[in-house]
Amino acid sequence: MNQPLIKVEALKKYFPVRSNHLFKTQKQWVKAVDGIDLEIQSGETIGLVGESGCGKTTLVNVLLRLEDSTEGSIIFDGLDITRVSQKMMRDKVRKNIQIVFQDPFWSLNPRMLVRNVIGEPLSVHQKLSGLALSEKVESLLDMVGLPKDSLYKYPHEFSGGQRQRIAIARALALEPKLVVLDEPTSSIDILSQAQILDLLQQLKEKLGLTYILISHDLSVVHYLSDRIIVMYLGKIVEQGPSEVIFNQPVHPYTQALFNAIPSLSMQNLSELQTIEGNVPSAINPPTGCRFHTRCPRVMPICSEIEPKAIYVDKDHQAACHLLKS
Amino acid sequence: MTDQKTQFYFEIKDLSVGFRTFEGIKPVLNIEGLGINRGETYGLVGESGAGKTVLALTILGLLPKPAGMILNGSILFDGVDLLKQSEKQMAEIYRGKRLAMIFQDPMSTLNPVFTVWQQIERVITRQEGLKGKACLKRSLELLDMVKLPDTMNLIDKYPHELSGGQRQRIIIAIALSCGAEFLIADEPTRNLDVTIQAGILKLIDELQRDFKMSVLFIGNNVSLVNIFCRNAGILYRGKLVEEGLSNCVVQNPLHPYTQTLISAIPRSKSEKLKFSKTIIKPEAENGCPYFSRCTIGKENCSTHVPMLREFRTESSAESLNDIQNPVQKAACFYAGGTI
Amino acid sequence: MTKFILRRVLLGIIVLLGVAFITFFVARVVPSNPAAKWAGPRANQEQIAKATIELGLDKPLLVQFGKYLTDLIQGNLGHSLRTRRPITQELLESLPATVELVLLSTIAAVFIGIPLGVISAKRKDKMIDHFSRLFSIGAVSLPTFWIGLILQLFFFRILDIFPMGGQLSTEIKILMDIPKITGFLMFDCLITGNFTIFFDALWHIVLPGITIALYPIGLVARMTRSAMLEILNEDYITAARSYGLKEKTVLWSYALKNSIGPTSTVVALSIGYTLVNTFLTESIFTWPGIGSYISSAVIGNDYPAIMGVTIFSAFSYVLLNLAADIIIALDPRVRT
Amino acid sequence: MTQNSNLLRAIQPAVRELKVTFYLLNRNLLQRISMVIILLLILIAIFAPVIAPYPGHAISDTNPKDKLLPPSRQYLFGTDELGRDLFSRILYGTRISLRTALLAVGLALLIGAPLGAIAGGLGGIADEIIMRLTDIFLSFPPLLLAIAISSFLGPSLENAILAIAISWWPWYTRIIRGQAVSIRERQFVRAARAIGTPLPKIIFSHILPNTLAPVIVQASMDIGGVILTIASLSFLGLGAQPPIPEWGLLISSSRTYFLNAWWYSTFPGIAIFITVMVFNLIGDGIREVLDPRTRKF
Amino acid sequence: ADSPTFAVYALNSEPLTNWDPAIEFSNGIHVHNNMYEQLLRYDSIEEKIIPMLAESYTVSEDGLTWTFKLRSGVKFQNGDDFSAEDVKFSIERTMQLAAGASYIWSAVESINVVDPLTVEFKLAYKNPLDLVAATGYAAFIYSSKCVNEDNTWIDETSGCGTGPYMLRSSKWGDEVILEKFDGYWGGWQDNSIDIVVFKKVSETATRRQMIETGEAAITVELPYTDVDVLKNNPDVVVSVNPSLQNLIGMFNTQKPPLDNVKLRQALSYAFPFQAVIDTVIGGYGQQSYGMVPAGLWGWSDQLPRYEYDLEKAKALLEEAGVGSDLNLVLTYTAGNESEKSTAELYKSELAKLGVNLEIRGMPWDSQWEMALGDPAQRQDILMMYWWPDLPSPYSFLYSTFHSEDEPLFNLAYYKNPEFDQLIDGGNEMTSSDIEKAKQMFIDAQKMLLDDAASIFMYDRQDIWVTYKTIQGFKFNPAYPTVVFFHELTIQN
Ligand SMILES: Nc1ncnc2c1ncn2[C@@H]1O[C@H](COP(=O)(O)OP(=O)(O)OP(=O)(O)O)[C@@H](O)[C@H]1O
Ligand SMILES: Nc1ncnc2c1ncn2[C@@H]1O[C@H](COP(=O)(O)OP(=O)(O)OP(=O)(O)O)[C@@H](O)[C@H]1O
Ligand SMILES: [Mg+2]
Ligand SMILES: [Mg+2]
Repeated sequence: MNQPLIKVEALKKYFPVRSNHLFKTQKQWVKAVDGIDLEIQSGETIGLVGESGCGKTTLVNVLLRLEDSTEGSIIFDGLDITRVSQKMMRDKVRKNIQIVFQDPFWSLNPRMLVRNVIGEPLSVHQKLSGLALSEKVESLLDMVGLPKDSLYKYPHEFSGGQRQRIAIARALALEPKLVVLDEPTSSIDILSQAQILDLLQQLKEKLGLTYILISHDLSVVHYLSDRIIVMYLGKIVEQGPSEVIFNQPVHPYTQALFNAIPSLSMQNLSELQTIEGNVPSAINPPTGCRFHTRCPRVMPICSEIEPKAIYVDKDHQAACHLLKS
Repeated sequence: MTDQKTQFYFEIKDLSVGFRTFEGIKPVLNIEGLGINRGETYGLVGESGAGKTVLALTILGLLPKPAGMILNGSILFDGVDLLKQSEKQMAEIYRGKRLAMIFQDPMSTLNPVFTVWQQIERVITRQEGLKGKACLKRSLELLDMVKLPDTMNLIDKYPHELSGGQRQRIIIAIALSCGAEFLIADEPTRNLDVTIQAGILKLIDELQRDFKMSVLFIGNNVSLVNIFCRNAGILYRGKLVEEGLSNCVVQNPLHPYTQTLISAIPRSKSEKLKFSKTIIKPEAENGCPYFSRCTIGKENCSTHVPMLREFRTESSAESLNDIQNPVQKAACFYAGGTI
Repeated sequence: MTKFILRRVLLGIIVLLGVAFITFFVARVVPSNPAAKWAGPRANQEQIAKATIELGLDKPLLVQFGKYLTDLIQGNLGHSLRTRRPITQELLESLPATVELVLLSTIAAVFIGIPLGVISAKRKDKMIDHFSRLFSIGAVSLPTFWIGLILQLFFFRILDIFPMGGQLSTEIKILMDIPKITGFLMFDCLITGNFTIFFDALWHIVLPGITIALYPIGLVARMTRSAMLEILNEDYITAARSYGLKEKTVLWSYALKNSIGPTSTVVALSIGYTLVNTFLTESIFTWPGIGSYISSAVIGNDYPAIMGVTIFSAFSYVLLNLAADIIIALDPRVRT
Repeated sequence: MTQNSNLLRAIQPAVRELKVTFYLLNRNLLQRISMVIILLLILIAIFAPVIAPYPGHAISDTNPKDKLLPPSRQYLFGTDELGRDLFSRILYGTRISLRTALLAVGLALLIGAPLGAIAGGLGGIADEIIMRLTDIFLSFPPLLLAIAISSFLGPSLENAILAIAISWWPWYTRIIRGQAVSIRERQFVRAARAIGTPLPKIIFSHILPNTLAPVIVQASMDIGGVILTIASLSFLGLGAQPPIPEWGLLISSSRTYFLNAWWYSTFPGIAIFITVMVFNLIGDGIREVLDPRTRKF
Repeated sequence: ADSPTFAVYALNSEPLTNWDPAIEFSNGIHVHNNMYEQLLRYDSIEEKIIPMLAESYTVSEDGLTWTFKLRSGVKFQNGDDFSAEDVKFSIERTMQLAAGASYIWSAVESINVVDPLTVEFKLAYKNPLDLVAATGYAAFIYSSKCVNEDNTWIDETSGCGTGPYMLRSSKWGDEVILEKFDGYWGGWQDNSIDIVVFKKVSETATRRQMIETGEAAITVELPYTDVDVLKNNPDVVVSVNPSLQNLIGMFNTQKPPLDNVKLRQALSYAFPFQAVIDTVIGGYGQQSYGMVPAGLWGWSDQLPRYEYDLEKAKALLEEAGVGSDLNLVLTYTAGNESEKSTAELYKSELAKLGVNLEIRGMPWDSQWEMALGDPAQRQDILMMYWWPDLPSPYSFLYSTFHSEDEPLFNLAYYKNPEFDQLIDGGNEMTSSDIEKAKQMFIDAQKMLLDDAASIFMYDRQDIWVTYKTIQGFKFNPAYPTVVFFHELTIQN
C-alpha cells in the first residue's frame, strides 16, 4: 500500500464545560472526538456519517487545525500538523487542505466582493494582486461555472447554489490536495444540490482531489463517496467501501442508521426502524461499547469492555463484540 | 364525488398570502384549494421557502404582524371561516382548544426562561381549568404519553437542560394537551436524526389514531410523507402544483417538478441518487412558477398560470383497493404527458 | 461555580484598583494646589508649606498612592479641603437624601417605564405607541438642569401647587421632632407613623422627583419597548399564542420575563445616570444630598471630595454589577 | 465592464440599503418630521452667519443698551444680559453643538472601534486586558468621568470634546467586541483562517468592517446624548467658554435672570430639547428599520 | 407657650466650612459672629470702635503695648465664666494653629493676663491692634475648657462662645440652626428672634422667591434684575450699602507684552467702566478710585481715574508699539456671572482695537494656581473680587501690591519699593495719626494708577433684602454679609 495522504492516530478533542452544580469545581469535558485512527489515501472520497453531535465537524476542524487537538497526531505529507507552528501551518499546510462549509451564506464575508472572497487565498499565499488576481479569479469562476461578471458582485446577490460554487472556487484556488466538505448541500434546494454534487464529482476527476464529505443526507454520501466512516459519540464504529456499508453494514448502529432512512419503496411506518433510548451525553459516555445503552443486541460484555476495530473484510472494519475476526 | 368539496372538515379556498417588502407586496402563498377530512392525514411537501410554515401560521391566525398580509381567500374549519374570526375568538375558541400546532424548531419554540412545568401548567390551566395537584397530574400524564422518562424530574428543568429530542416531545405534549381536533405538524423532525425521527413519527401516528385527529403534516421529504400520510400535496413557490393520494403521487407523478423530485430519490437503499441535468431559463413573471426550470414548458407556460386539474388514474397499487376512483390533481398544462 | 465567583470578585477588585488609580491620577495632576486650599484662603507661604507636609504632598507620588489605597481599604476617603472633615462622614450625611430621590425615580422608572414600553410594543404604530414614544424619547432628551427650572417656574411660581425646594417646610423642621432612625426621612416618618411630616416630605419630593425620574422612565420605556418588540417576534411567543393562552398572559408573563435581562441592565445603568443628574438638579431644589455636596466641591475645587464622590459612586456601581453578575450566574437559566 | 460601473456595482447594495432605510424612516410621521428638522439644523449650522440677523452678537460683540429685552420683531427670541440677540446666538449654537457632537463621537469611535475589534478578534489576554480597561472606565457614572477629565484638562470646548470621547469610547469597544466575538465564530472567519490569512488582516478586513454597521447606528443615536452631555458640561462651566453661544452655557448664564427674562432660558432649552429629541427619534427609527424583524413596509 | 419665632437667612453657599472659630475663614463668618464675640467691633460706617468683650483699651506711647479691660459678668453659653485667661488662651491657640486668618495677629509677641479682667498684648512692631481685635475672622474668644488635647473642637454644641445664639442643630453643607442663649450678657429685647436658620440656597431665583413669600427673612447676593423688581414689592425691604468689595483686573506686569506700561494704560482706557456698572451690576456700584473701596477710610475721590476712551486707547496702543494682532488671556472665577459679563463686555471693546481677548472661566483655585505657576503659562489679566480682612487700607494694599519674592496675591507681580515704603509707613501710622496714614495710602494708590498695575473696575454695593416683618436691620461692611441677629426683632 502506498503512503496515505493523511494519517490520524489516537486523535482526541475535549471541550471544557462548566459544571452544572453550584460550588462544585470539578472540571468536566465534552469528549467530542475521543480516540480516532484514520488513514486517507490520495484521490479517494471519504463519507463521514453519524448522529448529530457525534463529533464530525469537530474532527475536521481539528484536521484543519481550526481547533487544537487535545491528544494524538495527524500526519499530513509527512508533517505532524498537531505540532507545527501557526506560521508553518500557514506557509506549508493551509494551502493543501481546504474546506467548504455547510452554509454558503455564512461562509462568505458579506462585505467583500466576490473577487476578493475568492482571491483572498491567492493574495495571502501567492501575493497576487491587481489584474493578475482578477484574471486568476476569472478562471476559477469559469471552472465552477459562474459567469465572469460575478467578479464585482457581493455574495448576497447570488442564489444559494451559486454561493456554494463561490465557496468551492475559493477552496480550490490554491489547488489543494485535500478538500473537506462539511454538509455542502444541506441548505440548498434539491435542484441546485444536483448541480453542485455533479460539479464536485467533475472537479475531483479533473484535478485529482481528495474529499472528506460530511452529510446527514445519506443519499448524498452514497452519491459521492468511495469509502464511508460511521461515527458514534466521538468514535469510529465502522468503516469500509461505500457499497459494502450501504448493503451489508455489520455494526448494529450502522444498521439502525440505515434502516431509519425513509425510502420511496416503503409503504408503512413500521418499516422504519428506530433506536430506543436517548443519546447518551458526551460528557460521561457509557463504559465499554458506547452504543450498548441503546443497542438492540446488547450482551453483558458490551458494558464492560470496549470493542476493538476488527477487519471484517479487506478495507472493512467495525468495532463490535458481535464480530469475530 | 362532485359534492366532495362541501364535505371537507377542513378546507382552504383561493388563499393568497403576501409579505410587505420594499419593492411592494411579495406574494408567497397562492393556494386554490386544499381539503382534509376528519381523521385524515395530509402531507405537504415543498423545498425550503416554499411557504409551508406561512400556511400553518395563516391557519392559526399567527402570521408575523406588520409584514404578513392575507390578500384573499377563506379557510373553512368545521364550517367556520377562520380568517373571519376576530383575534379574541381565535384565542378563546380555536387555538389550543380545537387547533394545535407543533412548531418546526424545537430549539426556539420553548420559552427559555420558564421551566417545563411552568410552560405546561399555564396551558393546562387555561384550556382545562385544572389547578394545583390536578394540573400536575395531567401534566405528568401528558409527558408519559409522549414517552418521556423520569417525568417528575424532567418537569422542573429549563429547556436548555434537555436534549433536542426531549424538547421536541415536550412541544408535542403541549400541543396535544387538550385533544385538539386538528393538528398541524410543521416538519416536527427537521432537526432530528433519522433514528429519532422515526420514533417521533410513530408517536404522532399513535396519538392520531387514539384521538381521531386530522393532521396537516408538513415535510420536505417525499419518502417520509409517502409513508406517513394518506394524501399528499406538493408546494412549489407557494403554489400547490400537485395533489392526490400519496401513493399515487409517488408512483405516478404528473407535474414536471414532482417528477424531477421523485426521480432523484433512490427507490431503495442500495440505489444511488440520479440526476437529470436541469436547465435554467429566465423567470416568467405572469406564468407558471416552475417555468424557469421546466424541461417541457412551452410558450403559453410563460404567459398563463396553470390551474389544478383533475386526472383520473388507474389504481396501480393494491393498497388502494378501498378507493374506487383515486383522484389526482396537477397544475400543469402538459401534465401526464411524460412519465 | 465558586471558581467563577472568585474570578468575578478578583476581576472586580482589579477594576476597583483601576478606578482608584485613575481617580487618584486625575485628581493629582489637576492644576490646583491642595495644600494652599487646605491652608485656607489668603494663607501665607509657611501655612502652605505646613499644609503640604500635613497632607503628605511632599512624598513621592507612588507613596501617596499607596497611602491613598490603604486609607481607601479602611473606608477613609481623606479629608475635604474646604471643611477639613472626613469625606466619608460628609458623604454618609448627604447620602440618604440622594438615595431617597434616586430610589424614588428608580421605582418610577420600573413602574411607569416598563408598562409604558410593553404597551407601546404591543400597540406598535398605534396612537398610544406614538404618544408613548414621544413621551419617552422626550424624557431622555430634556436637559435635566433646564426642566428643573421650568417645573419650578410652573408648579411653584405660577400654580403654587408644590413647594419650591428643600426636603421639608421650615416650620415643620423647626417646630416638630424629625424622626431619625435610618436617616431616610420618608422611611423614618413612615415607621414612626409620623404622617404630618411624611406628607410634607412627600409634597417636597414631587418636583425634584419628577425632574430626576423623567430620564430613567424614558430610558427604561425605550429599552423595554425594543426588547419586547424583538421578543414578540420569537417563535415561543407565536407558539404560546397557538396554545390559546390569553394575550395578557403572553404579554405580561411570557414575554416580559424574557425582557427582564436587558431591562434590568438598563435600570442599573439609569441609576448611574440618575446619580449624576442629581448633581445638576439638587441645587435647583435645595436638596441636601450628594448632588449638592459634589457641586459645592466642584465650585470649591475640593478635589479630595470630588474624588471621594467619584470613587464612591464607581465602587457602588462595580459592586452592584458584581452582585448582578453573580445573581445571574446563580440563575439556572443562563448556565449551559 | 468599465471601472466605473464596477464601482457602481460595488456600492449598489449599500445604496439600496440606504434607500430602503430612508424610505422606511420617511413613512413614519414622527421620523419624517425629525429628518426635516435635522436637515434644517444642518442647514442652520452651515448658513448661520447668513441667516443670523446679528452675526456679531454670536462672536464678540455686545450691545448693552438693549439688554434683557423680551422677544420682539427686532429680536425674535429677545436679548441676553449684554443685549445680544438670542436668536442669532442660538442659531450659532447649532453649529457648535453639531460640530462638537460629531467630533466627540468620531473620536470615541476612533479609539473604541479598533480596541473592540482587537479584543474580540484576538481573545485571550488582549481581550481580558482591554475589557478590564473598559470596565474601569464604565464604572464611573457617565457624566462624572467627563467632568473629572475636563476639569483636569481645563475648561474649553476642545477639552470637553476630548473628555467626552475618553469617557465614551468603552461603549463602542463593548459593542464591537460583542459583535466581533460572534463574527469570529462565523464561518467566513473560519474560512479565512483555513486559508491561512494572518490574524491582523482577519481582524481589520474581516471582523471590523462587519461590526461597523451596528456601531454606526449606535453612534448616530449617541449624537443626541453627546449634545446633552456637552450642554451639561458647559452648564457646569467645564465646556464652552464665553462668549461662545453654546446652548448649555446660555442656560447656565440665564439662570441668574430666570425670573425676569423667561425667554433667556426657555429658547436655548427648547433648542437643546428639539435637537436631542430629533436625533433620538431618528436613532430609534434607524434601529427599528435596520432590524429585519421589526421592519414594516 | 407661643411657638418660638424664627428667621431664615438664605445664603448662596454653605453656611460654614469649619466649626473651629480659630480656623474658619469663609462663609462661617455668618454663623460664628452670632455664636462668638470679639474683644471689639468696628463700625465702618461711623468709623468707630464698639466695645464688646472688652469694655475699653489703651495703647502705650510706643504703640507696642495694648491693654484691654474686659467686661465683667459675662458667661459662656455652657455656663463657664469669661475671664482674661480665656482671651489669652483663645488668641494664643488661634495663632498657634496658624490656620485661616490667624495671620492678623502676627504683630503680637506675647499676651499677658494682668488680672482676671485685664489682658495685655505686647507687639513686635507697630500695628493697629484694635482693628485686629475687631476682625470678623480669627478674633473670636472661646472658653478655654472647650478644647481638648488634640486641639480638636470637641463638640459644636457645647456652647463655647459668649455670643447671643447657640447651636441647636445643623446639616453639613446645607443648614445651621441656632437658638437664643438666654443668659446672653447683652440681654434680649421683646420680639427678638428665637431661632435663626442659616440655609444654603445656591439658586438665585430660589432665593428671590423665598424672600418674596417670606420663607426667608433675609437674603443677599441677588442679581440686580431681581432687586429692581423687589424694590417695588411692598412685602420686602431692599437696602443698598457700600460693601468694601471691589472688582479688579490685575495685569501681569512682568510678562510681555503687559510689562509695557503704555499698553497697560491703553487697555485701561479701553475698559467700558460705565457700561459694565450699568449692565453687569445694574448701577449698584461705582467706578473705583484706586484700590481702596468707597466706604473704607483711605478712599479718595481726588484720585485720578481712567475713563472709557477708545481713541486714547488706540493712540496709546500705537505708542506702545505692539504688533496689531495681540492675543491676551483673561481668567475669571467660574460661576461668577458678573465677572463673566464684565469679561465679555471688555472683550467686545478690545475686539474693536484689534486685540483678541480669550476668556477662561476657572475655579478660583485653578485660576490662582495658574497665576502662581510657570511664569510663561500665566494669564495676562486676572480678574477678581477683593475685600478686607481688617478694616484697614493696608489690608487692601499690602496683600495685593506689596512686593513679594514669591507672590501670593500680588498677582500683578507688582514691584515698587517706594510703594512698599509708603504703605508700610501708613500702617505704622494708623494707630497714632490716622489722617497722615490716610494720605500715605492715597499717595500709594496714585502710583498704582500711574503704573496701570491693574484695572480698578468698580466698587460694589451690597444689596440686602429683608422681609417686611424684620426690624432693626443694620449693615456693617466691615463684616461682609454678616447679620447680627441679636439686634433684630420680628413684628407681625
Ligand atoms: N466549541 C465547543 N465547545 C464545547 N462543546 C463543543 C464545541 N463544539 C462542539 N462541541 C460539542 O462537541 C460535540 C460534537 O460536535 P460536532 O459539531 O463535532 O458534531 P457534528 O457531528 O458535526 O454534529 P452535526 O451533525 O449536528 O453537525 C457536541 O456534543 C457539541 O456539543
Ligand atoms: N416575516 C417575513 N417577511 C417576509 N417574508 C417572509 C417572512 N416569513 C417568510 N417569508 C417568506 O415567505 C416564504 C415562505 O416561507 P416559509 O417560512 O413558509 O418557508 P417554509 O416552506 O416553511 O421553508 P422551510 O422548509 O425552510 O421551513 C419565503 O420565501 C420567505 O422568504
Ligand atoms: Mg457539524
Ligand atoms: Mg418552515
